[in-house]
Amino acid sequence: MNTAFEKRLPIVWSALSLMTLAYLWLDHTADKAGVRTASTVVTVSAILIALIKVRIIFREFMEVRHAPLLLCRLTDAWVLMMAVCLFGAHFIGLLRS
Amino acid sequence: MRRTDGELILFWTLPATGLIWIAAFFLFPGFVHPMSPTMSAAAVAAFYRENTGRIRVSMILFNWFCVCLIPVLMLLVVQMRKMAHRTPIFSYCMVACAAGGPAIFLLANLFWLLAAFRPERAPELTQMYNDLAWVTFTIQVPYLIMQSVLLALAIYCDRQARPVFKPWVAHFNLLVAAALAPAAFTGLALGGPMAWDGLLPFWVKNITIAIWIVVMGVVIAQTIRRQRVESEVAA
Amino acid sequence: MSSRFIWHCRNNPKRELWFAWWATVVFYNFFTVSFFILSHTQPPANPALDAQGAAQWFEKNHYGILLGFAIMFLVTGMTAPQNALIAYSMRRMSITPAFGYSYLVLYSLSAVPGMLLLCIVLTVGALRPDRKPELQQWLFDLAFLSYVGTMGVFLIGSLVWMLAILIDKNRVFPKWFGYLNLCNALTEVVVSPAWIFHNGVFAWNGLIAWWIDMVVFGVYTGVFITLLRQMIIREDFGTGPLPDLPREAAS
Amino acid sequence: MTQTARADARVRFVPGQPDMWAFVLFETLVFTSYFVVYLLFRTQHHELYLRAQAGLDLQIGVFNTICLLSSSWAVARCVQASRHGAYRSALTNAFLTVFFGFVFLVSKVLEWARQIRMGNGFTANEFFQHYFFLTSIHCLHLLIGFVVMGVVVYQLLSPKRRSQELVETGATYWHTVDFLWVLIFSLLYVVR
Repeated sequence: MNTAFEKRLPIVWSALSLMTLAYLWLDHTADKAGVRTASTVVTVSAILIALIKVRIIFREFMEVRHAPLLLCRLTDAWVLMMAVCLFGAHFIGLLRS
Repeated sequence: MRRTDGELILFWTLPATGLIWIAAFFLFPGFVHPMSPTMSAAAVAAFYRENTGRIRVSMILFNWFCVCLIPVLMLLVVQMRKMAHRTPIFSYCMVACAAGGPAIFLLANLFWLLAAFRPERAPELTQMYNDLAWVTFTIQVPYLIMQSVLLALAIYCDRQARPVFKPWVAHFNLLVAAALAPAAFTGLALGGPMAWDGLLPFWVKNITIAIWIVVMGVVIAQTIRRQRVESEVAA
Repeated sequence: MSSRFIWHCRNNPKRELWFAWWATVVFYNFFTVSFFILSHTQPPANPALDAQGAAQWFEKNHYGILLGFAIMFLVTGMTAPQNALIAYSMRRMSITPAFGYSYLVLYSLSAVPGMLLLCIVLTVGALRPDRKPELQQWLFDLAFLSYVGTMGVFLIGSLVWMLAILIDKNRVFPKWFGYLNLCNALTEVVVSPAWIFHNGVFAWNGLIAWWIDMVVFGVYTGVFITLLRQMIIREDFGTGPLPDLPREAAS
Repeated sequence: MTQTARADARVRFVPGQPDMWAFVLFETLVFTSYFVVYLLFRTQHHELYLRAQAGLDLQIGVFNTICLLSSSWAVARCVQASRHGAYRSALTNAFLTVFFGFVFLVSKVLEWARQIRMGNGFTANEFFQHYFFLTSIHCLHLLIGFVVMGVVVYQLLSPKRRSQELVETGATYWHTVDFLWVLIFSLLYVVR
């Protein structure tokens, strides 16, 4: 009776889980001979993937897709705000260190 | 039907409390000639060494009975509930204030007892406990000031043909609040009339509290008696 | 202007509520002046200071502490009308009076360890700048830790208010303010590492344990003062749902 | 069926109480500020953080994340089922949500115990201060989440209650716990 909805959720879950598993690969490739090294590429992609996941959770799980435009815009603005804050903190910190 | 049983018992605890307080007040050797903030650490330590027994007994007495004013304050709250108010705000405020004064005094009481617990310790430590006790004792006014102001406001707002308390009680309470206020500033001076043994923070404050208790006691007694007569006539 | 004020004092049916509201506003103004400007206890002093540093801190802020906290001793009673007003807001809800009384008792109790103890102890510290530095540091720690480290009463108090708002059917407060109470309650948890660390972001003057918490608390306080004002305007002294804000008052 | 029609007709509606969204956005702001502090301090002592971070097991983190994602999925199914009146299915999914949440909680506690045994306690170093702070404040949200799910189950149990709004509000809260963990996970375990 509610097939249109139900089908989306497993896909969303799989996508989110795959993105989570991608972290394993990301972490593995970043090690240089088993030693952890600082890496801006890993940092930026890790935060980026997390933010994309957050946006997917907002839109699909939390049903913002069907919400009034105001809420869509607000949640998008929040994701953007988090991106600015997190990247900003990282790069400003790097500049100052 | 208004339930008044026990009202008088609570009221008569007041003179008993008063007697105990007066006894404890005179028993504590630091009150009759209030200890000066300018006493040296050695003098303070010597004071606690020499008067240990009297300090302990008087402060234990205060520890037992300093909260005894609360039932009487609650009698005041009951009277406030009878006033012609739109909301119970004033009586709530009074309840909120009632515990504050005794709680602060208890704190001071603990510091005095601590100071007397090991009088042979380093004099600087005894002096610090003594400072803590006296400052706490002297600045215990915030809730007392608020109580008086509240009572005054509540009486002014009590607009009915026969108000619970007469207007002069309100004026009197405002006066009390004003007399208590200088004690808050005792930290600013170690000597002179504003020090904790000075005219305003010690004598004026404590005598005002005593007068307030006596006057409000009489006022409560008269009010209760009047209400009892009225309810007997009605019955 | 002044005649209108006197008229309201004598005849406004909500004068008791307005008195409590104005007492709240005036109290927070005194609080800000006393803590932020005069005594420099907000933002708090550095917990990493050694005994000498603590003694110097007392010396530097000598008059600020003594004057600032003298003002606090004078006006702390004004927290009572604030707590009474909030308790009243819960009495106006469709819930048991136990909520209002719980809040009243919790917050009346909180003022002594949560604020007055700091004022008393710092006054004692400032009173004798020549006291031994070790003792000054002891007073310093007692003051700040009692102030930031008194957590449970505010935590449970906020949760009581939250629960009251969420189950209330009289629309006294919007539900989102109920959830904001939860945010405020959580800050009391966040501050707990202040009992452990002498420096860093979790110390009592740290970025997380103090600054972020203070911003949340500031937002919360601003919001509840505004909402209490709206509640008084909407009050109809009934027992059913509170009416909406009248048009002219909202503009 | 009217609800399906409502959704199909693209009539836009806010899931649950709009008030909960205020909480979600505000709490996200607060957490963002924690993250900013963490990232700023991280770059100041980069070596220390990297060395300490090596003590964490990424696989546990991945497992945690998938647990919470599954619980989010379950609670989303619960909302849809209850919207269509399938309350039995909704209840099952609500219990599944709590189950996955519980698995997360247990694995988190085991991870904490392991770290403390390895000498990486709350006071060990700056990285672990942040690690324990962020994970435990998040866990506190999870515990509150159990209470919220309790309300959801209570609503679903009796035909007299069944407020769709409350179910959706609870779900919104639960998803918040989920996405906050997604952020915390990437910042604590993966970021270099």
